[in-house]
Amino acid sequence: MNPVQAVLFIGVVLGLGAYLVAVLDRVFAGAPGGLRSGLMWPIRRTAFLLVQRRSETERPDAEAWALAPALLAALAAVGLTAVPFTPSLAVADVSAGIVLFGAAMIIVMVAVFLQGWSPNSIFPLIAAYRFAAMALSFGIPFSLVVLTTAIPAESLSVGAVVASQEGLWNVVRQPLGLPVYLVTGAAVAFWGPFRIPEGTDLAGGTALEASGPTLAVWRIARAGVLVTLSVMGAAIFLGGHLGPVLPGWAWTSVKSVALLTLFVWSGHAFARMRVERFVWFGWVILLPIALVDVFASGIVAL
Amino acid sequence: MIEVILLISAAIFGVGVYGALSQQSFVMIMMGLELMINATVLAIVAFWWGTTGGDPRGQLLVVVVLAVMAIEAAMGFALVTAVYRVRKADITEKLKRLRN
Amino acid sequence: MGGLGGALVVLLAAAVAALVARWLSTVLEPTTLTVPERVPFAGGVPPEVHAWNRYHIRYYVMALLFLAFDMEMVFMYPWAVVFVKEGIVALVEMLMFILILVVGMVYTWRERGFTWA
Amino acid sequence: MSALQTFGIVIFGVGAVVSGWLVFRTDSMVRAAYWLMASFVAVGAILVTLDSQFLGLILILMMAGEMTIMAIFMVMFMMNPAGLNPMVMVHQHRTAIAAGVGSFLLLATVALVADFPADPVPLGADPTAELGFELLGRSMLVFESAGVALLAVMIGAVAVAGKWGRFGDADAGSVEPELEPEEGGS
Repeated sequence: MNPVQAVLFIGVVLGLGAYLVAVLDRVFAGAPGGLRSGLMWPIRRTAFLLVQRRSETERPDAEAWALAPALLAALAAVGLTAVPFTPSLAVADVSAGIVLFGAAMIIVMVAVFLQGWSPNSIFPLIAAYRFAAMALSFGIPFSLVVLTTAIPAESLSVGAVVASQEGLWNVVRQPLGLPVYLVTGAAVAFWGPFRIPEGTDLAGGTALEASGPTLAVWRIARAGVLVTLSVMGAAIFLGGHLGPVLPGWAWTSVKSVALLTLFVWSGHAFARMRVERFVWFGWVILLPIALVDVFASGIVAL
Repeated sequence: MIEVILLISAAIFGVGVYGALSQQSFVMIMMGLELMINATVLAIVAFWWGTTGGDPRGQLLVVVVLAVMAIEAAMGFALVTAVYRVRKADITEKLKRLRN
Repeated sequence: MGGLGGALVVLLAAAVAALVARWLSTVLEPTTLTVPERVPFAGGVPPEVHAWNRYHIRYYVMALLFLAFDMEMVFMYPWAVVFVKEGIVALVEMLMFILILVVGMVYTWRERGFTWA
Repeated sequence: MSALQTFGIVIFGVGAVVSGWLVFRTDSMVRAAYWLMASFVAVGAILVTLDSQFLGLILILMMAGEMTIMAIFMVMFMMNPAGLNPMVMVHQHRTAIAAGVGSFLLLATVALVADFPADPVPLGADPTAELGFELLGRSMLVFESAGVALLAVMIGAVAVAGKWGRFGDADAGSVEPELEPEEGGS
């Protein structure tokens, strides 16, 4: 795949995915107008944000503020490059694809921290400190469950991980993996019960002072992170493009949309968690579960 | 090619030495140390890539250096916190006297 | 380099696209905000000081633990690749390594490291 | 080594040096931490170019967490973490510059003068798997000692930095230093 095709492909996947996230979010929220108004909602919202007057704070860290949404979008895009959509359709199915994805998802912490730090406003700043606490708690369990899928594949390449699931998907072979992945994944995208840095108790948190096109980019990038997490989760736990009858890309899409729906639904099904409780939850609950997952999957793989 | 990489590594190391010696704030001194470790990692990988025929012990050395960096950072921050808590000092000049 | 070159191109393209969107909005509609409009939101009360101030990060003990615990990932990735070939030896060695680290985690937990200090 | 790779190494190398330099030129502590991270990311990119994809990416992965922690510790300790009032917090500046330039010249001379054996990484090798075999075989002791060292650091760091000690609060009897640095010792 040449670079231009790669950029267009990733852009289209992220764009469609972000649109879907917005529609699903609207529908699950039970907004008036049902599905029809839901389908128009992302377009209206983006159009509104594009013409909205931009606000600025007093003496912000302007460069970092401009960089943060761009960084988040870039991370969502680069995480997606590691995933093969069909056996041959991947931008960068490299030999250390899982590490590439893990690094992209951990650096989300930097993007969110900068977004909260740079407006020089107190609520976004507290949100940034909160997200740092969250990210330091979910980082290790998240990386561990993703890494565990490499054990049966004997390779860190996502293509090899998908190929190793021929016959039996990892969701069966590593039953603890997918639940932990979903929980920590929602936390990576600070979505659902882990909407801690953008909670209403902080009047919007990291996105509080953002407005106009910047806010649009930030929201789309955040939905993009969710899309990347879904596609990756489908590839490493649900067998990616493997499946009968339908072509590979169709299976990838179906599985990814299923995970995406689960992620978005969690935002309306669970109450938001407090951050100090999340720190305890991450270290004392998620980390041991992830470690048990590693060794149990190892014994199964032997 | 390896000469170019070693030159880059030497430049990073020089900046790190400057930072570690010139800064007053404890955390900034640690940043200088981390830059020196950064240069070390680059040099080790350059040697591993160019002169050892891919001996895995070269990579092992990088991993050990990374562990040393983590240890340095964790212990450094812990000591800075303890010093700050007891003496309310965050720069080296306030610690002329180490005994109470 | 191969595939990672493609990843780098995608990374740069996404970042540049987002930055261009922002730059276009400032060029197409330059706004000059008055001073009261630039005051950051603080729940209705005008803030008296800059938000950037010394701040007690109350989870710092956990952050120190993360620094040391995160190193385990570096060892674990190569371990996962060779696990099936090495078999039981790999399992026992990594179990030992992890159990050593888990002692540190439990110690921090008992020292109330995961609470707000 | 293709021309593109050489180009990449030079670009990322210059990036690593310049961002490393900017760490000490910026007033904002958060920017300093993230400039340092940029330096590490550039070095990680060079590592990827040098056939060690895994080490390069893991360096980048590790540094994201470490530098954020550095930034938040900066915020805890500095009166002015954002550098709103520019300030120079340096001592022995000339000595430091001389030492920095000196160590660069020394290392650069070694790099240019010494004659390194040319024995490149064989094509088609899988360095990650080789590292794994090394860790579990010959160098098992290194691996397990690293575990013990990390455990010691965890316990040490928590014991030293924790707020609650076994013998009362950690800041009991703490002393404010004089406003002016003292002359001499006691």
